[in-house]
Amino acid sequence: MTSILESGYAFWNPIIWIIAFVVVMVIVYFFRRRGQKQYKKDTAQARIFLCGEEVPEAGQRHIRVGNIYWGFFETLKEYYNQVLRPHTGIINDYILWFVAVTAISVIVLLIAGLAK
Amino acid sequence: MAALITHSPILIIAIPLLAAFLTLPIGMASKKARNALVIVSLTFVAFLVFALARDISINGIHIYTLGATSPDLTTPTGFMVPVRIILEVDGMSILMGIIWSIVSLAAAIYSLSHIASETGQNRFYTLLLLMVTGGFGMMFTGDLFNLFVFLEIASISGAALIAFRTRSADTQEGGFKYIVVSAIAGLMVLFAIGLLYAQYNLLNIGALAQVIQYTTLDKIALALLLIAFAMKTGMVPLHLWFPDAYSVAPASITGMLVITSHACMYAAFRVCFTLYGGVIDAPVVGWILIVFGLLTMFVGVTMAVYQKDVMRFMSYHAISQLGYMWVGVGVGLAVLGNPALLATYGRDAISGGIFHILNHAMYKPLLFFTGGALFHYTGTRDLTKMGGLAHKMKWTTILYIIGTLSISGIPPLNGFSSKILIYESVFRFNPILTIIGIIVSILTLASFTKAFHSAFMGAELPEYKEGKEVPKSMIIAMMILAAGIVFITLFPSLIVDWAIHPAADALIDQGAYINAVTGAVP
Amino acid sequence: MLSKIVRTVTNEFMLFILVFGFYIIAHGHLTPGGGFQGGAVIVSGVVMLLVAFNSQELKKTLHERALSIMESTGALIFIALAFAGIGAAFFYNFLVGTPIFGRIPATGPNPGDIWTGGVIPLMNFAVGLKVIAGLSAVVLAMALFSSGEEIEE
Amino acid sequence: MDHIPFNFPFLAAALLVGVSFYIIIFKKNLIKLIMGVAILAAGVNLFLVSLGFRAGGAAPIYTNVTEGPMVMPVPQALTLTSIVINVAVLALMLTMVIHIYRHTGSLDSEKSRKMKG
Repeated sequence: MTSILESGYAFWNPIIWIIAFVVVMVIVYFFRRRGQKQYKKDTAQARIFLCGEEVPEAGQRHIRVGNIYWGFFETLKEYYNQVLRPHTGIINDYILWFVAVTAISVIVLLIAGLAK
Repeated sequence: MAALITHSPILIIAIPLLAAFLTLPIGMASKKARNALVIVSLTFVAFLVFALARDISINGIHIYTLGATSPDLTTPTGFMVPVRIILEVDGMSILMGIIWSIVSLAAAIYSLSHIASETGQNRFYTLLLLMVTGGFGMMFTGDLFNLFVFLEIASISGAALIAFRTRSADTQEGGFKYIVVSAIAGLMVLFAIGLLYAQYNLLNIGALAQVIQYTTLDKIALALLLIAFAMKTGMVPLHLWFPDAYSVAPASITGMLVITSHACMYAAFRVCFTLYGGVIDAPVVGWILIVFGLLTMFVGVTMAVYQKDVMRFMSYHAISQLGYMWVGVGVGLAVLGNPALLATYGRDAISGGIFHILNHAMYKPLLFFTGGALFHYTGTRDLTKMGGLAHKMKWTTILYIIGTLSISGIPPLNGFSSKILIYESVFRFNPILTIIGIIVSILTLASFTKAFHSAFMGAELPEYKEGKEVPKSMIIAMMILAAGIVFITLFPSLIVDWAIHPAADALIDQGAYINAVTGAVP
Repeated sequence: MLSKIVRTVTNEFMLFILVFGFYIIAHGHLTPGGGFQGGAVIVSGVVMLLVAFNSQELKKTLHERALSIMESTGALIFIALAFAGIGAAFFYNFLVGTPIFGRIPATGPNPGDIWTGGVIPLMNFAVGLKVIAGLSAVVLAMALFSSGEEIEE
Repeated sequence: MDHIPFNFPFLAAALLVGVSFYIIIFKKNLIKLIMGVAILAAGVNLFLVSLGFRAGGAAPIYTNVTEGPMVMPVPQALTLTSIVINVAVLALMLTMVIHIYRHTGSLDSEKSRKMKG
């Protein structure tokens, strides 16, 4: 078989996954078939129901990117403050990082060479 | 046909170069003829690459000497060492070549309509083909100085392409940052080449690898080469220029720039494994790669979650994915001196890293292209202004989902098959690496879900009611890459046996690379 | 635009600069020099013209389009010469031994023979053409930029 | 003490590289930054070309040369290629800086930036 990928512990076969995926889709389709079909289009039956309140416009309704994962960023505020600090957008700083990392690598390699 | 294959390494480099300078005169006469020239030349190059790949899988490393009486005459009569420019294509080079040929062809097709409304299209295609030349040159050359020259060709044309849309200030800023970083990295590479040349009077990688001593100067040269290439690749903390440059380029170019990053990564691997392979302090350099690789994965993905600009967001993901490759190959490098460990998991780790390059080269340009399609439709890169686009852009949505599932490593898709190779082999080296890898994978999925929701889901927004799906050529270009993803998904072990393991063995087996140059003495 | 004296002297000097540049290009395979160096010498003359006259004046004589075509031609000649040797290998010097630039000089010190070098002198000319056109376009474009004008195509 | 004059070019190259990195890192003016890159290129080129120097050597060209040692030709070829590449890089950088100045009205790398984070 050209699909079985042997790794150290086990094997990996996408075909099995695809078969499983197809089976799940068939089950989903079965449940979907059991739904109501008698509703009338373009009436109140097909409209969004929000506890009887007025439904906002499409632009108001959409959750924009800035509001997603608010809690995640709130929790990791400290981390983000730290990690955003080097991202200054100034080209001079970029080169400073390059010089620093090169210097560190040279020192590490030289010390590792001395240890032998 | 035999002659074509013999000369194919240089033809693959020279045909885009020839086409690059033909686009201007032909483009002045007819736009259609110019577009046809670009597509036909790149298709022919892709055909040559595949023919060469087949030849290499049968006959081993392919050598080509420029200017010699016969292409396999590496050392001229009367000389002790190779002095001519030598192209040396082995399993790793040709894998990179296959990637580059597919992505550059897709990018050229994508550009046909993505760039259609811009002025100066002749120059655009000239630069694009020059960039193709530079990339192939970096991948195929067996000569250090040539590596530098092709690196600069790719960098200069890349920078000009990033700044191609001169209307807005941010493109100029991105291009400027890219060219400054490239120029300094390139000069440091040249400095390191000078350090090596001063000691051994050689420039050929194979011949140099035979005599290299690992003196203090060699260590400095190694650090300079490694960090300069790592900066061009976008390794944290040298990644800061990466999103600035990649987010403002035309989307087709961003897709290609990802592969030039991979070419620089390939050059770094070539330096570590082939040039210094016999003498390198493997655990130390391996751990340097692993530590920076982990940092790259984690910082890249956390910064990506934070982004609100769709192209910046994808750029940070590109950085984060590059970390997987550094870690995979770094683990392989760390156990290079230990044949037992290398056989147990080292080779698998290197294979996983290289397989991830292949997979990343398929899904990341695809995602950048969908980002470009969003930009094409909405005229903005800002995710906060998008929403409900799935109603209008059905093809783009489907292709975006394929790319997202693939980059997040959701099981049936190809991203998973390379990640599982990395996870399992790296787990035996150090379990913490695998844990971080899985966390990064989860965050990747989370952030792509966020972008998917804010761009495609939701009700149809009034400002995007008008408008059509993006032009056909953009869809076709994305389809090519999606087809690549599906193929790798269905036949992972076929790919691994035919392309990835030969590439990993080509990196490990330094002797074969040296023999191919020095063994061919007449 | 500078004074009439400067302009006249510039015009006279331009001839000498051209001759010197072509000398360097033509003797690239014998003495220090070659396509890039000779081309750069000639472009220094163009810069001198740019200083003496202004960029608007010069734009009337040096057309962007012509320069582009000239640059492409130079590059194409270079690549075509490289391709022509592909019977043996790319960049193979197929003209050695033929009547065109084909003489083979003795190894060691010699007085120099212009009729040697095979494709190298021809490539020098191609590179020279490309450098003259390319660098002229660069300096001209920058001069036009800084005078606040957009260049088309 | 004999070898000191021959090390002098390397010291000069190191000085140029150091000065250029100082300029690139600490000068915020974009034109000065480009000058820094040019000086860095000059330093690397000086380093390369002085690698090939041999005491008392003539130029490595056979035309009308006197008998004796020659300097090494390969580093000179490398230097020349590097110079050509740097011409292209500098021209491109200057063009972009002109554009940046047109759009933002500033040459300061801090004030002219649009992208961060």
